[in-house]
Amino acid sequence: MSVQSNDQTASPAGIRTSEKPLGRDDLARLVARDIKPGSFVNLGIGQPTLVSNYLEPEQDITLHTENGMLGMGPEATGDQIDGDLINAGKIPVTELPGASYFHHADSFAIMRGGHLDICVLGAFQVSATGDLANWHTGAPDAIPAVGGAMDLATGAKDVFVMMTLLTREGISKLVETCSYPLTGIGCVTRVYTDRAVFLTGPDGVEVRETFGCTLEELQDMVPVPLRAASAAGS
Amino acid sequence: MSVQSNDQTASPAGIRTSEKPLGRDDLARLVARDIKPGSFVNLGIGQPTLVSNYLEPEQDITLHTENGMLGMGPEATGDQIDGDLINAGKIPVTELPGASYFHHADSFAIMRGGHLDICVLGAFQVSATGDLANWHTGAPDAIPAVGGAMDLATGAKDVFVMMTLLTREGISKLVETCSYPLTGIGCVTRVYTDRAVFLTGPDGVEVRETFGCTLEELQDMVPVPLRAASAAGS
Amino acid sequence: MLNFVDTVGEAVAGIKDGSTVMIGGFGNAGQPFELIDALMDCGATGLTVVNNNAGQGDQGLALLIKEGRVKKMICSFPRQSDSWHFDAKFRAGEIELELVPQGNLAERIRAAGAGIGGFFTPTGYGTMLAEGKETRILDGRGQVFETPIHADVALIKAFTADGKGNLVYRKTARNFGPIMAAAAKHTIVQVSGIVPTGGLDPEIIVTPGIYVNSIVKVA
Amino acid sequence: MLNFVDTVGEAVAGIKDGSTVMIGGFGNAGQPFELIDALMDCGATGLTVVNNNAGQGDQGLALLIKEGRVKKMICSFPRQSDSWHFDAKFRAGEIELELVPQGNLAERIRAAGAGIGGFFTPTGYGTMLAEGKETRILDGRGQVFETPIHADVALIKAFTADGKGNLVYRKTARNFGPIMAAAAKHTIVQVSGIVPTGGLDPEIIVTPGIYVNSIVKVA
Repeated sequence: MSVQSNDQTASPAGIRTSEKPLGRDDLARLVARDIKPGSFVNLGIGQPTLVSNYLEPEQDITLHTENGMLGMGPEATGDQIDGDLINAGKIPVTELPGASYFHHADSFAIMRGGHLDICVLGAFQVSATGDLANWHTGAPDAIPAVGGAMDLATGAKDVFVMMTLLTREGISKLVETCSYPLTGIGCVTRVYTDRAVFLTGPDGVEVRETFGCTLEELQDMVPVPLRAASAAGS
Repeated sequence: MSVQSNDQTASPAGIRTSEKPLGRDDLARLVARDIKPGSFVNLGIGQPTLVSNYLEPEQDITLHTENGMLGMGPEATGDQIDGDLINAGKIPVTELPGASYFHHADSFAIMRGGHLDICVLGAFQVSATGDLANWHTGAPDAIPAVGGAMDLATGAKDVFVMMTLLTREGISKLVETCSYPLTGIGCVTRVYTDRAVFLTGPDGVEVRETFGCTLEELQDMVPVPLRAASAAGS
Repeated sequence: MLNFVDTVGEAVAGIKDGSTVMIGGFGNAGQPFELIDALMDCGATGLTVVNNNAGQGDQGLALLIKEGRVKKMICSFPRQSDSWHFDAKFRAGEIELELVPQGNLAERIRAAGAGIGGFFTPTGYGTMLAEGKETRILDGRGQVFETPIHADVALIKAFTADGKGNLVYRKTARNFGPIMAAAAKHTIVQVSGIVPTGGLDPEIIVTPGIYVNSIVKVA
Repeated sequence: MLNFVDTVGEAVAGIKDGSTVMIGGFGNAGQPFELIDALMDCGATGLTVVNNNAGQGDQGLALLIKEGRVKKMICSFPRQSDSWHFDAKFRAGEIELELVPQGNLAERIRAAGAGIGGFFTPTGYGTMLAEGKETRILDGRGQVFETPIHADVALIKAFTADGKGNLVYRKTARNFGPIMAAAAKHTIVQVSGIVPTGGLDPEIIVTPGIYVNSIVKVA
């Protein structure tokens, strides 16, 4: 595969940039390369945390974790494991030089005050206008849990979603209107999936690149109108 | 003179506890003795700061200054003077063991969140129900300056006022209704003056003790109904 | 007044039935396990508990919930892989849940300590967690009105205390401790160590002693 | 992006006419005198300045005011024994004043940094500083609605920075620095010293580097 790097638009060779759908790690690598140097980033929990494996030191990215830290390092192993040093997913992590600790209100002020450049979140559904549903299936017997999802969705300057395009049943998670309970309204700016990268906003959905399919094939999978991104649109 | 100590009520010998009106230092000593051991106290600026001269170490009083410190010590002299360590009146002070520093929002959260046991403030006027006017004369050409007065008046558990009872013109500063712009409503609980100690509250004014006058003579100076404090009322 | 007590039992002895109790911690980091165990032992019931989660496994808060001592949970993330006691009580309708976005939870606790009567925040606007709440447009964004969360008691864990009750924490175990200490009428702290007054640099103190009522050292 | 610059002139070069500029300090403690002098030299005018005071003597902010570069002051305590330049401009009707109780000033600045759209506070209720403002009764107390104070630029003074822009302060010079750093779009910091990344203990950092844009060392 060839991945786009550093926020470039689709190559002249065409909107399809990979012969096959992307795997989780390739997708994480792509997101990592799209993060501008010097950014402050929160990777949520679950799949987006894979992105940290592909950040290059020269990008000088600072990772925030909602439970009170900037400058979070890789997952801790062996003797590094310290019960007082965990990430939002409650996994032991490490501390990089230049890290800082703060209490929960100060930590969420960083998120809510618009200071994070990017957060990367998983999703159940994203709407054509960037509404996000990622915290609750709405099932009557489900016990809801929201954590920091709404604060991240509402607070970060850019919200990137990472997800498979289709459910196991083959239904598109990119939708006209979310049927699941919302996390935030109009907050998602990009959606990274195994089949394509979408740019969402008030004017609808643009496709930056596709993986293993043409724009036409992609449109057949997705129930919202798609158009190829202009060079300036990415 | 004999002063009341540790929050006791008027002595059986009578409500007059001093033959003469009290001077500023005697009044400061009286306030200092009325502060319960272990209290957290803010002494504002100006006259109330005299109280700190009469706090005994065994009282274990912690002084707060609005500009970001708990555990403030006495005024700095000589080599102790450090431009980075000042009080609310911008006078160099010292730091006691167990002190702590914090930023302005955290400092005012201590005041506004109801965590200070007592603040002691000066006043232009106090009303019978404890309204306070101490920041602005209301004169048309006056440049107003409020500082932290409203936060202290509104936030502290008890607001003590220290002032002369009468203006230079002989007018009572304890009034039915404040004519000067208000600092806070119903916030003052005690008024320490050169002529008497008053307890103010929603039910009006009680006199705990008088200095150099009888209750009747005091009533002649003050335009609000006074009554002697009951033993439990202090 | 600040008290240093010898046992966690003494520390929690005054907690009454029906109290609102804030419990620090995010996951296991900063969770005052020994104080929670003491709360279990002291018998107080009908509690409203404020914590980020709703207990994990078979210990601590999970055990309090299992034993029916918690009437209501105020938290952001009750559903975890090992939150089976909460799950069971919730499905049985035996525990009330107020689900709060984590940032609103932190800010509402902070508001209680700072004397704020309520505030508007974009978090949650347009979602089911804002249903029934006042909203308005401020700075061009939809915002939701949120109110402070006060508590009778906070149980928190810090790293070191000095003789004045000043506290420092350790790494991400700091989390909710400082804001809960300020929001509760009575704050009980378990610490790993106690140093004499003056033993902590005034520049590094996170929770000033004014917010602390009882301290107990836990081995 | 964080930049380390060599001179205060470079640090303030981007400040535009009409900007809202927060300036740290309470009295002289924490006041970034060198940055204010540079702001004087750079020529920006029509400024709205947020500071606790309104200048003292003939230096710094007082000089900016004297030279007519400040259109509006947002502060809590403009009247001081040596605030003659502000006094003269104010009496001449040549400067606008928004007088804010100091705690509301601090909390409004904090709100801007924390993404709060507005809040209710008892401070000022029933006084002329609440005239025209929305009020309501919350928790049984009259409260006033206050809105965040945002700024284009903050000029602050810290003690030491590390290579990531993390800051620590010194004693009561900390005051408004941390909250102004978070409230402004662009934060410029003068420091007494710079240490390499990793040279500050992560537990003692007061302002994380995420809030800092330019750092200049002042002798």
